[in-house]
Amino acid sequence: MTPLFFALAAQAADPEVIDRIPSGFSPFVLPFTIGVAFMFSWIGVGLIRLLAAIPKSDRIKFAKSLFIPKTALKNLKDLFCDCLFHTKIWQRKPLLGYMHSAIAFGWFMIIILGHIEVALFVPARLNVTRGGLFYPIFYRYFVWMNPGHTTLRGSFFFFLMDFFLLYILSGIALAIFKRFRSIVLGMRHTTKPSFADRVALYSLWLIFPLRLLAESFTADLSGGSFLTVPVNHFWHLIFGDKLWFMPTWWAYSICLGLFFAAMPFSRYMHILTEVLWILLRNAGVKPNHPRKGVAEAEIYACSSCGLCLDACPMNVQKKNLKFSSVYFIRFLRRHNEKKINDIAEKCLMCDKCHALCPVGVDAPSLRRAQRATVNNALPYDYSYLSTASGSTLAGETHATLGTVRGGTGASLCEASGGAERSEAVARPRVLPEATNKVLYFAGCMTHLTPRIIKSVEKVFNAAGVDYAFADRDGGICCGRPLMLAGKTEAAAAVIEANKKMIEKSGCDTLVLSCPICYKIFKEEYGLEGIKVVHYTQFINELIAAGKLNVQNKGERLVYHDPCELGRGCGVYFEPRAALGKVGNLVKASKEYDESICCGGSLGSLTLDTKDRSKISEASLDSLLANDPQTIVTACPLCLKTFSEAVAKTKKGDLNVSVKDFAEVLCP
Amino acid sequence: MIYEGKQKIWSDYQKDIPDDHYFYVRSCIRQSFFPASEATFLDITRNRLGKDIFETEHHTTCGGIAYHSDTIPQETVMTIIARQFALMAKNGYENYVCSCITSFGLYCETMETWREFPELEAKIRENLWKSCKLEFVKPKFLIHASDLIYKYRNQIAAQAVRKLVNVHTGEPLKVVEHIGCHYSKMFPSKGVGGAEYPYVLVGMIEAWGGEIVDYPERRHCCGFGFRQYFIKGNRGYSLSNTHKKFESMEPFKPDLIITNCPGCPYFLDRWQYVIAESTGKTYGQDGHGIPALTYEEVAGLVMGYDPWDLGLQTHQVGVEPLLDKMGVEYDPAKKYLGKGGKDLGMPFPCSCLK
Amino acid sequence: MKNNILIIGGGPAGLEASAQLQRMGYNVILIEKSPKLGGHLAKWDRLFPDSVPADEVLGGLLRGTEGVKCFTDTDVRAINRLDKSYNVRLTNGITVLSDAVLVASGFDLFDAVKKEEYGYGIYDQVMTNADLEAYFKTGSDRRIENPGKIGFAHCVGSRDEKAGCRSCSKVCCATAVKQAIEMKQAFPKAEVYCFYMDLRLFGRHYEDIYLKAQKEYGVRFIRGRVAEVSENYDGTLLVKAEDTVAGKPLKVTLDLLVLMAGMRPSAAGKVIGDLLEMPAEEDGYFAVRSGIAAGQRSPIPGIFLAGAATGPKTLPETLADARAAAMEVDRYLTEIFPDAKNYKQLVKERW
Amino acid sequence: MVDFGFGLVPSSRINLDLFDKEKYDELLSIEPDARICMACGSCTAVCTAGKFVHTSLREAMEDIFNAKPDKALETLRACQLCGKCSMVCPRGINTRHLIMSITKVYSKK
Repeated sequence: MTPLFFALAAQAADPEVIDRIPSGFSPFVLPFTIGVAFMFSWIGVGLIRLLAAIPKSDRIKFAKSLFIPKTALKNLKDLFCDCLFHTKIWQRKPLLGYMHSAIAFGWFMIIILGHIEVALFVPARLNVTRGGLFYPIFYRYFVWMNPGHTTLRGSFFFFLMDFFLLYILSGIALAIFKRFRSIVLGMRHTTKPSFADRVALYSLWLIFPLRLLAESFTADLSGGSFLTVPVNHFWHLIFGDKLWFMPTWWAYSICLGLFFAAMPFSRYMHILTEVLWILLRNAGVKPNHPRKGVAEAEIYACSSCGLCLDACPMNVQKKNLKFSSVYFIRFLRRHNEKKINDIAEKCLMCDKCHALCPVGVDAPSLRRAQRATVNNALPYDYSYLSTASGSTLAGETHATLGTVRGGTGASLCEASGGAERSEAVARPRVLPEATNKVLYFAGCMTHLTPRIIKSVEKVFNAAGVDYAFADRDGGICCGRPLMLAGKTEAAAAVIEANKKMIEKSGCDTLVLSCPICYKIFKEEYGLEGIKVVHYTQFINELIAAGKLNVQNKGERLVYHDPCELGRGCGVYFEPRAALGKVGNLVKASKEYDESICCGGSLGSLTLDTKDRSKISEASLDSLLANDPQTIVTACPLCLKTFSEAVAKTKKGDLNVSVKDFAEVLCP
Repeated sequence: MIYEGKQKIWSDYQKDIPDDHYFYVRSCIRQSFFPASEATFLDITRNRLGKDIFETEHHTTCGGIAYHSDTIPQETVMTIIARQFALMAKNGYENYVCSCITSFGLYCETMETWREFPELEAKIRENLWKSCKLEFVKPKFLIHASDLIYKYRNQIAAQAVRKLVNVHTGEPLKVVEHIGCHYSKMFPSKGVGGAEYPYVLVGMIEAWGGEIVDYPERRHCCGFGFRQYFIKGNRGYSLSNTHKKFESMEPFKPDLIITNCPGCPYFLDRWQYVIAESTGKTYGQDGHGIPALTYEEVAGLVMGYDPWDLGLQTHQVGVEPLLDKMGVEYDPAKKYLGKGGKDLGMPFPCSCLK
Repeated sequence: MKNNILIIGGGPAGLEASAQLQRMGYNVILIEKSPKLGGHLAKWDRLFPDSVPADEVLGGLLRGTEGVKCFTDTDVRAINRLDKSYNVRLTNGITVLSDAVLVASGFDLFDAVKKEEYGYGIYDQVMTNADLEAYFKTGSDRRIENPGKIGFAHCVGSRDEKAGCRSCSKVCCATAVKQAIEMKQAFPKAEVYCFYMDLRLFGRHYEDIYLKAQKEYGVRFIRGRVAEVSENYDGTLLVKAEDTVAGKPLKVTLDLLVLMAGMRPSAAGKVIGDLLEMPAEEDGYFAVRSGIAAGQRSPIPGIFLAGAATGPKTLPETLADARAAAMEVDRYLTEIFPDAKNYKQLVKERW
Repeated sequence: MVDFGFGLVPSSRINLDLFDKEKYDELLSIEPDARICMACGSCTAVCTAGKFVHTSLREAMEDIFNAKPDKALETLRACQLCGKCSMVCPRGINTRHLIMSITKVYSKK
């Protein structure tokens, strides 16, 4: 502590506070001390293990990051916002945010203030050998307020301590209430606590009422404020002079001890691991295994708060709640290989749990890493990619771009042998060198929704875009589905093949109509000098540049954010901006990063059709909240899924059409 | 296996076989494969049964091998056949007996084709006239030589000196019957007992005291298949066919195979040697093979002919274990002596097949 | 007095038609050549697609025929056409003067012995769909002793020109799927194969049982007709077919092979047809006035047809056909028959 | 042994008696949909990899049933897991998982 406090303490001739128990020790502190010592040793060992497990380069990166001012500042901000104030929860569920911050911030403040008090009034006790570990916690027990020597400074701390205790108690009250009526706090689903969770939870519930009890018993001796003093008087009224304060301090210590002893095995571990995770995350260190190394910090950072339960699109069926991220992480902690795998395979990878996680745990990535441990080694053989397409792709693409005007864009993905060649390639027309070399890649799925292709081409033609159609007759998969399945190496092979084709095409802009393709092209392909855009962005630009004329027909449109486009790539604005120009955009009940997966996601490996359609129904319900005439989406999978969901829906009077973004925008 | 069920089918497939006066035509390949079979047939029918069997040195091949090898057109084959019929009529016969199954099938096919397309018959008539100045009359009865032995199976049994019985145990011999594909598979009604459960050889086995073995691949081709055998590149298929049959009959432990086709005994016999020499596998007892005999040879055996007179030494698979089981006396030293004690020469010894 | 109607055949079609006509107040005489009413239905255990007990359905049909004069063990000896009516002499000595005759002679099951290559009646472990139903009813059959592998050969005597049956028998696919499921229920560890050419499962809920057979019972459907059956040394069956989807010949060893014998025109019905000089089509089933518009009227005035006498039908189709025939009989007897003066003209116009 | 210049030809016939029920049950335990393919061929028709090389889930399923799992594995090696087949499967089979499950179960020796 700062010398100022020592100075202040030394100046006082008559001490404000007198060491009531000269030894500075009482046996009741043992439960707490043992508990907390256990917890710290556990964490210490864990930390060393973890740091040893991550690659050296990551360790260095981590160490360096702590001294980079910008990162350090962000660390500080994140620690305060995420760990103490829980701002992310505040933003979504204020009452829940209040609850979390009351407990976290309140407790934090009580600990800090306790230490300040000790530092101010009995500084010697901060020394570990003289009880520094427990003394600040049980400060009120050990000291005696020197009557007649109280100062405003002392009362100020009494007030603060009581204030924060009340603050915490209000949080605890909410927490107890939430356990029984979570919906009031905005949570439809709560996690099922494990045994250690229960021990820690009930200890936690008891800690602060017991502290109030203990401190109120001693309030007339060691001081108190607006809360503890009146309660003290109340006790005296009931029990007279005889207050049994030893048992209450024992109980308080036992609860604390239990809590800390159970902590490493419970969700409350996050209180400390979250700090490490934030530091690691901000250092830019990424997990490459679902459980080991950095992932360990990540999974222990999970607070099991259960917000991901409400986020998970699978929550429409109670039986599927068990596949939520919180349980995934719980089983990762428990090394339950079978369940880890089941959950990892089931997830739709919509990323909503990640987007909504107060701690920023990226559970979908951990799932992907888990899938990779199983699937990456599965055999594959893509030798045909080089022999069947490579040379042909390279050869023809060059000739195609800039020689074929929009609308007759030729395919670049030709199988060897001329039989399948499209006519456009067979009779190239020489046109002046195009200034804007646009390559359109539809992707596998878009070929099952030809209206997207037709509309995109119509838009391109109307806007006079010079473009080549990379996969008119079908191409190679973008690799994202393989990636999602955990077949990382195989994904690299198809990426390589596609990359070659695109680089040789000489394009400067690559337009994708499938968000799945878009995400991987943008993130993994490393296409230098080529602008990778989603067609929603591209078309929005065309409108903004005045190349595409659109008319507002006043139709009530609702826009569905495809997972891979919205949460996956952060594209929320452009599609809405464009749609706003052709219709009257109404809100869905859940949108932007809260949008519900359509259920058709390629992310899930095991979810069956029935379960998927339940999700589709829920997602559809959200979209229909404001009675739109048309549902617009910008993903072939969403389009197909919603089209089928609307066709299958049992709502008799449902009169809504499902359209693709380009379909709505095309003149 | 429900025997009554089979009897019912057999009763559905009976054919008329005339009592006497037969015009006999030989098989091209049997005379070199198993030369004594046809001689034995003629001896039994003429001398033991006292039937009138006529043959003429003017008859030729029926053209079947060339036809099934796609080397001559159907009209040519039909004209050759028409000439045979003309020879029969010229010599005053109307019951046509052929020794060969390929021929029998082809005669049936030709007669049926003529029945369906009379204009073709007229054309062949013209062809024959143009080429040979002959006129033919279609036979009244077209029968295979095995039909005849089948018809007289009980008379043969009456004259038999031994049965198809293991003399050491008193148990009937287990006999596999193999019918040439073209005997009844093309026209089930033309064969005794039909195509699925042919009776022609079964009847003989039953009459002569043997026990019939009904193994799963009994309907399968012996492996001849014409083109499968003639072209060396295809010969593996021929071998595999035969192999399949032996694998299938192996669990039944047959003592003997009786056949009624020129190719079948040949392939069932010779391929046992090839299988043994190339894979080491044998199907008889103690490294022996299963003897594959013609029905005439078996008839000769039960009637007491000398095995070497029956030409059993021309089989690749040694017949000695069978002869021992049946109690046939034979002189091993005379095995490779031909007519008049002429030394035929010993075949090269096999390494696997005893 | 109400008209006499003679119904020939006491199977589902005859029973349903007699019940309907009885309800309309006609005097119905039903004859059945066998000792028991119910036809094939009486020999069946459960019915596709919902596994309703056959007895339940038959019981319902029989209850409906109360009051109908039923003669079992009775056949037709002679039929004379009078002016408008028919004078029918029965084998029990009774003579009926009938104003309309409804022929509901049904079908015969294809005699599986005729498909020699399947070895029915020769191999111990080959049975027919009817044998299997009998097993389900009685619980015993010497061929069934905890079979490990069971095959169902569809189209035995159906879609087989060489066996003289070109047409599809309509009910066998669904029956095979039903029986396959029932065998799996009885022997859960058994592996069950269905050899089909096309799965002609066209009716309501039929696809459901097909899916159920695959999904819940793991029945393997192999597209290819069983072509050859033989018996192994141990009495099991060696079955050969082509898996036409894989394009490869296939063999499998089975403990039991069930032949789905199809429907053939009834032999007893043919005798009736000959007596009436009623024409049959090439397939052997009776011809009707119009396959679409008048499927229950024979070409001869006053002679009606119902059920499988005019071609393979499922049970619901047969019952519907019988009701339709009853309506037709009623229409004839009220609109055409009574008008003695214009009878011939009316028949010309409306028959 | 004598070399005759020809020998037994390996049979191309499917022998259902060789069907490995244990492995198949293992496959079913992780992907029950393996049972419900009705061989319509939609998956093969839309296959992305199928444009370049012979590959077919329908055929692979047949191969599994027909006791030729190695052929199934071979057929599926070209799969890019793009998921088009799952979009078109009329029975709603989770084709991607089926493909991975087959690979997983049958590549274990």
